[in-house]
Amino acid sequence: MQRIGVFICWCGSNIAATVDVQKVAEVMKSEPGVVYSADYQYMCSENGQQLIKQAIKEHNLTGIVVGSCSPRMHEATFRKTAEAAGLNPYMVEIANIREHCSWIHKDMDEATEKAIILVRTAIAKVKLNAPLMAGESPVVKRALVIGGGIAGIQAALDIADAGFEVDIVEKNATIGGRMAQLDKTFPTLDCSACILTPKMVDCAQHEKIDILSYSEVEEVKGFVGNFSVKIRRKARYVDETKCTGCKICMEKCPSKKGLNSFNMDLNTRPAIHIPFAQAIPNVAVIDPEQCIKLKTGKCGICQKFCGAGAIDYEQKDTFIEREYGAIVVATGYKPINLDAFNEYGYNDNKDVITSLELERLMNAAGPTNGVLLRPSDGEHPKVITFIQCVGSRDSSGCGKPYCSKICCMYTAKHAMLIREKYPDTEVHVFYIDVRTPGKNYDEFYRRAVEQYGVDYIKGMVGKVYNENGKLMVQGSNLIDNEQITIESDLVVLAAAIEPEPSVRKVATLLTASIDTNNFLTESHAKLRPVESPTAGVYLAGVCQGPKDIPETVSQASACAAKVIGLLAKDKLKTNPCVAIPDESMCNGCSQCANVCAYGAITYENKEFRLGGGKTEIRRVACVNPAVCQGCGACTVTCPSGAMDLKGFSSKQIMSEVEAICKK
Amino acid sequence: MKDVEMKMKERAKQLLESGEVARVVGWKKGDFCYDPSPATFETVEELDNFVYDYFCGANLSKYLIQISKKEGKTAVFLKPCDTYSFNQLVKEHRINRENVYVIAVECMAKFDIEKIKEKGVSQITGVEVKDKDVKVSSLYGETTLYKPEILLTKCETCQKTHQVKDEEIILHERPERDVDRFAEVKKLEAMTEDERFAFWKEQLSKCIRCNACRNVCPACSCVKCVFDNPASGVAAKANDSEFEEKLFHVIRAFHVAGRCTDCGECSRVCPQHIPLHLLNRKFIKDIDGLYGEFQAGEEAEGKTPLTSYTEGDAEPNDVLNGEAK
Amino acid sequence: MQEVTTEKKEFTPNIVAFCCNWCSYAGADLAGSSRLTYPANVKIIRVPCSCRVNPMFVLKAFQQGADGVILCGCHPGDCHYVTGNYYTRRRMALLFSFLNYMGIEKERTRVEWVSAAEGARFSAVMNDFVKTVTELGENKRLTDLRVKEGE
Amino acid sequence: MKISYYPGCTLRTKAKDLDVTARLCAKALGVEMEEIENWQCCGAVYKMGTDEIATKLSAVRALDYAKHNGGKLLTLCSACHNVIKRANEDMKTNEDIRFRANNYLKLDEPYQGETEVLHYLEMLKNVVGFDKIKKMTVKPLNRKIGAYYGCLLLRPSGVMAFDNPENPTIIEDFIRAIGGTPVVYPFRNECCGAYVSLKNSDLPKKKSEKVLSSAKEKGAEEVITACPLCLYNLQVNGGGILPVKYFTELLAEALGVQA
Amino acid sequence: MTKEERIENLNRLSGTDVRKCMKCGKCSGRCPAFKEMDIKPHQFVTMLGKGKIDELLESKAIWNCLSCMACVERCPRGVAPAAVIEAVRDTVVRMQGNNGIKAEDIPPIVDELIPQQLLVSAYRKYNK
Repeated sequence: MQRIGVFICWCGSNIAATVDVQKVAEVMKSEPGVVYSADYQYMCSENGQQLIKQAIKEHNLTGIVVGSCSPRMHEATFRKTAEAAGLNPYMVEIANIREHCSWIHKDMDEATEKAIILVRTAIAKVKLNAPLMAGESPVVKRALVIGGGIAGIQAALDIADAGFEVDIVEKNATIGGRMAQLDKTFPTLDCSACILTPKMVDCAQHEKIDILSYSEVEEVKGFVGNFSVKIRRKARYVDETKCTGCKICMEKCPSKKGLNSFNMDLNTRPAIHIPFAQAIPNVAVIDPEQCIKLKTGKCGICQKFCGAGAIDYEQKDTFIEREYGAIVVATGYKPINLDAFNEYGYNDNKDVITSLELERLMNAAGPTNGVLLRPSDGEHPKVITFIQCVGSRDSSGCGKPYCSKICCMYTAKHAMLIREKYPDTEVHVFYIDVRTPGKNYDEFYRRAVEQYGVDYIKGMVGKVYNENGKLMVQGSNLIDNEQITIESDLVVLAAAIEPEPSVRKVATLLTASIDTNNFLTESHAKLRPVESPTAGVYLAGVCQGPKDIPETVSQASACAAKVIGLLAKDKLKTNPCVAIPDESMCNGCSQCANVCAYGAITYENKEFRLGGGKTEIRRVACVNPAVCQGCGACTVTCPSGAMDLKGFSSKQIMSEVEAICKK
Repeated sequence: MKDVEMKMKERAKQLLESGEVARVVGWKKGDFCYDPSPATFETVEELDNFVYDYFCGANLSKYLIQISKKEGKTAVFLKPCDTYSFNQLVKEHRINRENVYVIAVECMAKFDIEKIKEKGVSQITGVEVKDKDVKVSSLYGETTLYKPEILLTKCETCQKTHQVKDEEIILHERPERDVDRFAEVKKLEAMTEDERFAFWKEQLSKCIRCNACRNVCPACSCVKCVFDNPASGVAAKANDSEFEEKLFHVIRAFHVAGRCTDCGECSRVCPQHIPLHLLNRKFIKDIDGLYGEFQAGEEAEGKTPLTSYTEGDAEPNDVLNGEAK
Repeated sequence: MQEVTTEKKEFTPNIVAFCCNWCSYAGADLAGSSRLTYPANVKIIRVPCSCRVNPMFVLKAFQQGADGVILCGCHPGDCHYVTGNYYTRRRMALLFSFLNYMGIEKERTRVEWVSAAEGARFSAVMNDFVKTVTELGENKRLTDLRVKEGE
Repeated sequence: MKISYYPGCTLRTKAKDLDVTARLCAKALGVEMEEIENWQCCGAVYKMGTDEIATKLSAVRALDYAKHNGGKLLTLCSACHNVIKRANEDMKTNEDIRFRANNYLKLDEPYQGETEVLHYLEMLKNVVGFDKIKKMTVKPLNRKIGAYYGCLLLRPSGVMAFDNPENPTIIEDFIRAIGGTPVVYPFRNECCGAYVSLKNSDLPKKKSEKVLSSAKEKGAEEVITACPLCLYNLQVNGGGILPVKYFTELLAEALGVQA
Repeated sequence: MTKEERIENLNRLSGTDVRKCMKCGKCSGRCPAFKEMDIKPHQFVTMLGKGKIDELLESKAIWNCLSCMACVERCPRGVAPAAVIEAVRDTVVRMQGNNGIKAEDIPPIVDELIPQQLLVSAYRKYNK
């Protein structure tokens, strides 16, 4: 026999001003199955909850309905209340008589009548509720970080410092990412390598961190707490355990004409190389496209000279499979391709460069040893023009519709550093808007203008062309309403940034959603900014949206906090509102598995008694409750109705429909 | 057609004698020349009653759900349209494909005895076909009928070809047919809402809820049907109201949407002559138009239109307002 | 002279709205907290995802006397369950087109995508739907007279 | 092969050279240019106003004729190409214009942008192939030649889809095919100002001189174009900095075709 | 016609949504006729947005725009300044007596070489 209790909340005057709460409570007393009905000013308050607990005990309630604010607000509160009074928390239903009633209606009679129907509907549903127990699944105490840039490094260090094992999978031969390529960092102008490389070393030396460089994620199975990941370890043709990083191979390699991608292709490197001096791991890698031995079978010089015997031309890709409890995605960014922006002459003029190329030209470890020389003739540029928003804020289809966020600040940095080091250089910056929100950011930009005399021109460049050996930068100066042409020696383009393209594959493997610009989507833009909607997957750095180093590091640490919180648990409570198949009705047709986004449904052959001593073997669906997220897609796909959803069963929803429609 | 039957019988005999198969599923003679019925033959002797003629319209694939679970291999004769249902059931793991040996047989279209009777010919004893002329002999003499007029509805627009075969028995070339199978659906679509409502009200009011359509339908093969399950909230043995007439057919059509191979068995067996295939064909037409041509049962693997999607699918409101691209 | 006045009761339709928990139900909450009104004859049923809505629920609603049924979910591509609303979109496009084929007025059924941030849209959608169904009048074609007579 | 051809007004009068050399070369390359019947002047400028229907009708008539005669329409003059290609795009994508234009024309079957508009250069590249031209070149032009694209072939690129609007290569590839050395100079896609030359001779002068001096600075000995208007403007207003010719004249020279 | 209607007409005729402009000035940065324009290409867009059409209708720039489409081609926001300029010019030309070129002006300037298309296009651009 059902014994339902009804609790109508006034929510101060929020509900009581438009809904006759006392009348609602009174009417409910005569509803079949209801043995107790009361109203109270604030049901969610300590006293209100006490009232509920008492009623549950005194009246032996088997289920309760709270007529109050949205379940999205206080469902969890009242479930805990019920549990404290010994009632299964899933025997609670909320009738939303605030957001869906009192707040949107003005007429008291109308609102009261609707509130009565809503409470009745909740009663109809709760009568069909069944006690549910949240399941448990174990947590593998190891995290995977995809991407070894500053985001991945910071997340890995924080997680490892908390005592959990972390693997960093990095597709390049070294960790470090984009930050390793930078010269100085804003707004403090400290040297990028000086603050990054110690962290790289920390990673390498941390006993809890395993760096899997030159590796990529191939396959992901499982779910939060229990991911199983297959990782491809690409052949680097050098035994990582033997190479000492002595660089003799680099000296002896006869094939030295490969473009140095670390230096943005501004100079060359040997086929066998260590990407840069502070690379971690400090181990060589052979570019198979460039290596004479791998291409023709003849050469083998590096092998001859390698004292450690680390060179192995026969090496093949290998695969490892590991289990993880949580995954951090930190795949980073790249500048966009500028083929669609030929008006700036990037492809035709060596002295039109991107900002990232300028970083290398100004870096002491770069191709010019930190002396700013223009690529065409090695001369000092006397007039340098920066162009902002190259491909950013572009909705024409050529570029990206978003603001790349970092360009205003790094351009101010570049302008300032150039004026500081070469005071005789003239620096112009074409901008649409200068965007510098952030601590000490606007002050930084103003210093460029006020202290260093950088010429900021509000306007955009229409054309860059070469005339008599000079780069003519023709653009508008909107403040003076004129068109100007600046004779420049070097033009620097602030190319828009976009997510590293490999993120698409990673997103697919993780079933993490991705937006139209290929940025990974966070679970909630404001309240859950580092979590992917896929449980157990966290987002750090530019893969989630454009951001600078301080923001990236904050986000990485936030990810780490989330991961630590997850890994600290031995078991995870799972949502008990999951799909449940009735095997006696299941056709085993696989339609439900086809629509399951989580792979929660598998099939097995089971023996069924047919009567008369006969049995038959049938293929039936099984739902893994730890994997099922409870969307219900399978329930509608099932023609026999064998699949149902706990907490939102067909019968429950139909009873709600009936309660609402019956006048 | 006789030559085909001979060949089939001969092959069935070989298969049974050699022990290659434990049974053969085909058609056996009925009380009259026009009512052969599906049957299982386990011995050579039983094959005496084997028949294959213009009245063997029944789709044998659904029987294989149970039969293919039995020990030993089963040989089955499948007409082109039957193979789609067969494939669909294999896709849904209902037929154990390894246990079945499919012999594809030619069809040449089947006759609807009701349509022959409507022409005023009764007590018929046999038919003979020459091109488009059908010589029908009956106790009262001979009449010549025009073949396209007496075909089963499902055969009128059939363009199907065998999708599965382990071997084939095909002796004649099939006549070309070029009729739009959606013509009737389009006609209904062109009507006003009121006219359509009146049309279906009249048709469905005839439904006696005998469940023949459900029982014959290869897609309607649930272990337990929702309409038999008291827990489903829609169970009913009879139509108690106009609403329930609709409910049954809407839900049935929705459940088979994307899985229905348009085998037309529902309309063939309906004792009330409700054009049930027009319900399923509406779904098929919408699916083809909105999500690209799809023929259930063409493949024995893969997803159906209702268990797949594309990001740019048409919006339901646009579909309703005829604005979907 | 005695005046005979027949009281004409204005028709107010009964509307059932199925809303997914993550977007549309939250959108309805936002409409509430922003005090954006819509008629009281709209009643919301919370489902985890729009893909939980079985055609049988829709038919049941009509049977029990609903005059209009509306499904609301996250915008395609934004589904909390990744792909749920993509299936909803196909199912309901086909189902509603089919109901219309059987002569059920196309204005009675609708699917709208409303995000958690679209309180104003939720209210506007409901106002519009109620207006449309009010103009259309009572559902007589897909209802169970027994249910109605038992009033 | 045969291809429907729209010559346009100027090619019949002031720019006969362009027309005649183009036909002879095409013939030598195995393409027969079949002049369409009853063509009318395209108007020489595409009107962008959303209510402009009448100014598009002659283009649509030509397009509809070509639709029934091979499905392709070959153009040579840049202005004609620009007007016809853009009108075709409107017929393909702009429902309003399509409806109203068809309403005027009363064709047996409404025209919906089915015809493919092909410029002579595109024909050389995609139908004949520059390789074939290279093979058939009897007198390689060992000169440094600057390609002048101007505006009309390239812009708006979304519709014209002729080449990269900022870094086009088709004429350079053509120059290579006939044995010349292409000179890439920054003003090859800048406007020469010809359209306003009736009202204002100052601006076209400045612009033309800029184009030619830019080409000269990068080493060009002559400049070629596909546009009679540009040719006129560069010759008259360009200060005689470099000789300007039609690209087809050079093609004829290379192929050894006599006019 | 009220001013509002004239503004709306201009917007419609241009087929361009001037609200998409983010005021970067790239159009004017690229314009080859910039110095001859009393109202600059970007100003056509912003001024139409602000409803300053009387000034636009008075401008000399409408006769100097080369219709080269450079502004349209490189606009990052898909705005077409040239279409706005043309819409203004058409509005002016369509008013009685405002033809930009008169028949009697032609003979004195015509020379041996002037191609037909220059005359045709001038008539189409500047005359009603």
